[in-house]
Amino acid sequence: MKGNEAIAEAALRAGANNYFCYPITPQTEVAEYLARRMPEVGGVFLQGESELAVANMLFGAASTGKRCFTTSSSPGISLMQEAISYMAGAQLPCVIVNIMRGGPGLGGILPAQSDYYQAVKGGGHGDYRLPVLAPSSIQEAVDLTMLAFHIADKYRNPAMVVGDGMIGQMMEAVEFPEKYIEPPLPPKDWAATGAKGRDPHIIKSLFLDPVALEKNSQVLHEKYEQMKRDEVRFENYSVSPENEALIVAYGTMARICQTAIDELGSEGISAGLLRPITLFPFPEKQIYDEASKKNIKAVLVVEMSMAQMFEDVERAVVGKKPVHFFGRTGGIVPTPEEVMSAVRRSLGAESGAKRPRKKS
Amino acid sequence: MVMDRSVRQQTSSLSFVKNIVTIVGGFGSGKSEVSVNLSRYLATTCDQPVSIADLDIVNPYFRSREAAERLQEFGVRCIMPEGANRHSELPIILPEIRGAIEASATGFGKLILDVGGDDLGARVLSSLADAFREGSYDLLLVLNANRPFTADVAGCIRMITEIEGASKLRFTGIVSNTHLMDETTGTIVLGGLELAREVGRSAGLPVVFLSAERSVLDEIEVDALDLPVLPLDRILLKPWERPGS
Amino acid sequence: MSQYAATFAGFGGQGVLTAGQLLAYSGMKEGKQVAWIPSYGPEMRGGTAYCTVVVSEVRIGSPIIRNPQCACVFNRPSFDKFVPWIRPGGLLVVNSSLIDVTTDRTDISEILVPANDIAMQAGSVKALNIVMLGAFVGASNVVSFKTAKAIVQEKMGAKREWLPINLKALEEGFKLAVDSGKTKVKA
Amino acid sequence: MSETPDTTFKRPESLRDTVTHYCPGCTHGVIHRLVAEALDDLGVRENTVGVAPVGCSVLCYNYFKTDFLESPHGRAPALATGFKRLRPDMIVFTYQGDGDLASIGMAEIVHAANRGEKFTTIFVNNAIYGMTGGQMAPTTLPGQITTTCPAGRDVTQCGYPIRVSELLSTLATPAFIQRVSVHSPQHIILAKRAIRRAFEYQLAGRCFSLVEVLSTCPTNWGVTPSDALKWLEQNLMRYFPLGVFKTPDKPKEQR
Repeated sequence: MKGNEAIAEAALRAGANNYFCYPITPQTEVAEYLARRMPEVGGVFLQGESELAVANMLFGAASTGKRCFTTSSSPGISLMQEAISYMAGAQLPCVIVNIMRGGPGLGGILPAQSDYYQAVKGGGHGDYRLPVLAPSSIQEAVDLTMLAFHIADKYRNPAMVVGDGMIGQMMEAVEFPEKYIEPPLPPKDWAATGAKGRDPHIIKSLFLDPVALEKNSQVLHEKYEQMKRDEVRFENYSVSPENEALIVAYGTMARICQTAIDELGSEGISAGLLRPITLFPFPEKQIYDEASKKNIKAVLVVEMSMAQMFEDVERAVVGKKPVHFFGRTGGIVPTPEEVMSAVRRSLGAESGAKRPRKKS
Repeated sequence: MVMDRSVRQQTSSLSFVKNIVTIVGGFGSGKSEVSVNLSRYLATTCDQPVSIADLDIVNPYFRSREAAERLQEFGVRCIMPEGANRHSELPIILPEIRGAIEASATGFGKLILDVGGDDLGARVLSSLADAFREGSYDLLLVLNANRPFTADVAGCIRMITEIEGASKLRFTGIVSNTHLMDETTGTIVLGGLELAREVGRSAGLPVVFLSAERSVLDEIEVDALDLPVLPLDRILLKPWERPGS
Repeated sequence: MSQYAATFAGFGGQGVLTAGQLLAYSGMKEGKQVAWIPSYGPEMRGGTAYCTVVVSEVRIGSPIIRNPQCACVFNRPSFDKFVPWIRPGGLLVVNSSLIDVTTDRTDISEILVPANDIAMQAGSVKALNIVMLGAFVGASNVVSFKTAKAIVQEKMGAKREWLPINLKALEEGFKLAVDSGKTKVKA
Repeated sequence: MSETPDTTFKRPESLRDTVTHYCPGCTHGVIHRLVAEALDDLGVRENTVGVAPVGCSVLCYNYFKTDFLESPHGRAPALATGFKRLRPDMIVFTYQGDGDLASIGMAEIVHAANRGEKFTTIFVNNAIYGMTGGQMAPTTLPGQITTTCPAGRDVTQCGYPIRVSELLSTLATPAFIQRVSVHSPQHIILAKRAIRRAFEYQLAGRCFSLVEVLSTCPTNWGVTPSDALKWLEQNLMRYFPLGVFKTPDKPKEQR
């Protein structure tokens, strides 16, 4: 299945039988797929007038207590930040998929990871975070999209899935679970369902009393702290005590690094990969532990953006080992060869090469 | 709160003020600081109950609602929204304000109205104009010569005309409150008074008192001014200016 | 061979993405790991369209392949763009109906397929992509003809009247490649 | 006075017993009441969700005894769309002012109306931004003074006020659109009828419905409450004529 279609189908099977959207490359196939699929399952499909409206339709839809989601790409996600902030403030669950393209501005439509900051640091105004899941294959796009619904409901917070254009456009084999089974969730007794036999439910993010507002922020903060304890997900590839270099990369970029690691192995350079699956919460401790291993000489962060995740890795490593960066942007996907020479450079094995940026 | 003797003597002549004192002026003239200090002064010197109401609907950010708790300590009743709405940016004009105006107009109790800046802020008065009674109120223009639109006589006259137009009320006097925040000196205060007197002559309005920060007043021979003086203490402190913060 | 990558390239509308998808489905049917990744963007409209298909017996790392083992080129611009990228020892499948040149590379094998002409004989010029797919299968053996045939039946069976044409196209392309013995055949 | 006679005028079931924050002479309170009475009349309070705007009525969820969502500025129709599409069995209404609906939220209301979303919009038009302290609104009258047009609205710079009911009634999608006023008891009765009718259409699944209510803002207009009612009649109503602009029974003729 094509990544975009797989994400659409995954959301449907996770129980989101409604979809509000606005077209933007490179994720429009989700809309096209669901425009056909939603009527088959008796769901709601609606193309809104803008991403601004779509995200707010999601706000209304989430208020019913039903699972809902939307997909977009970078410039569209920027327009959605208003509603995302409001939903975080009002503690509404929903899933937003960002098939990232190159920026800033209109940028380009090719694969990029340059919305890292926006995704993991909240994105809109106010003190909030989103759990952010980053698949590196189509199968994982399916699994993580489904998981995102669970996490969103569990914490009553919008959740985000970030893929790059490759995830959206690529086709790989996927398996859908026969039946989607997930751990039990608390009832949605906060939803707006009509004030029958109970006091009215008011779904809002306005807290005029500063004490109440701070309390709300503390409630949110505690949720994010709990996510940091319970929701960190990552994958190791080729990690061994012999590793001299640790690569940190996520999404499809991590797969390119895998190929690079395989080829470096045949040159006698031992490198391992730690791939964060959750970008927030970030696998800080795991990165620290890997980087602290005796043989590791350097950590290399590889991104399709300009040293965004690099800062989080640097923070995780707390100066234990030098942290280097290699990245390409604007839709230029680094090749395994480029990653290989970046690894060699970080290990000082490539003479005459310019050392990448290193923070003192 | 102890006032030094000379100032107390001077300010005692402020007892001329009418039951309702409406304080207006340009943005940044120091209206709110004058309003809260005047209400504190009246509460500590006169026998009547003193109330203050905030009518600043233009800029609800730094205004006398902030000072409510301190004023209540001095025995000043603050008419303001209760609960969470106190922190709202809504232009809430409480029904009690109209009631308080009518009560003070006909009888008992001093009422200070702190109105928003310029004619824009003063417009709110016209929605209450029918509650005011001729002769029952003072409408005082707080004049700071260091503000862009009130730096000369022509500018001040224009502001007087605009505010009177917007509020549907007539001025009864001028308060000379020229300051430059922490940079204020005695010379600046006296320069401002000069302008206030000129404006008063042109507009046919008396300068009813001079107000300035207490520390600055020490630089001036207040006795020689032949004018009541209201010393100001900074009651509307910004969060970082509050003691113990 | 544990991993094989083939690029299909041509004009938009020649069915290159579909040909690649059919290959991906065939690989999947044979239980292999597959990845299909298209070019997209301005090129989607009228210009060169291409996709790369990876068929692998091991977990696929980078799905972006700079140097594929094979390029199936459907038009001249694709020929110019992709022939230099083919890995030494690789395979070039040329739609000789539209491309009047041959490669001067000696480190790859080239097979010339008059795909438009064969497709027309099979019943419709639109089936040229299936001819190219058949030729690729015949020359590369990445998937079996049987699997490819089953996939064409499965995925293209919706339009009943087209199925015989597509099956014929697949077979003719396949036969041509097998007959040519995977060696350079000048038309 | 020991016996209380049966009251004919009592608080609607759909309103809470609480003190409002609205300024004296503001007609939000009247309009709230009319909406609440319509919900009571139709017996739908327990199956209704309102969407609050940003503006003076941002806190209107404090007064209605129904479920409520609080929307970002102008987006109430988008929230209502999302909600109603998922819960077509519920009654959904947005309550929006002129700045909210006709300026920052113009796109949302036009498209919701054009899609024929089956919710009701109560559009309160008082020709000024109340909450932020009296700035120019898209419906501010030519020459009307506000804090951001201190010399009066200059139509050569800001254009003419937008007549929302007329604008929306150019859309082909069937909709119920009526403009009413609440400056006199007679008009309040007519306004109530219009609001009730809008909800009836929604209940019948007929169409998007919008009632524009001309309203007052004595505080920001700078007039006394009684003068505000006169000003509404003499100025607002001249530019914004009352009337039924569209009903689902008589769709506007297609050109």
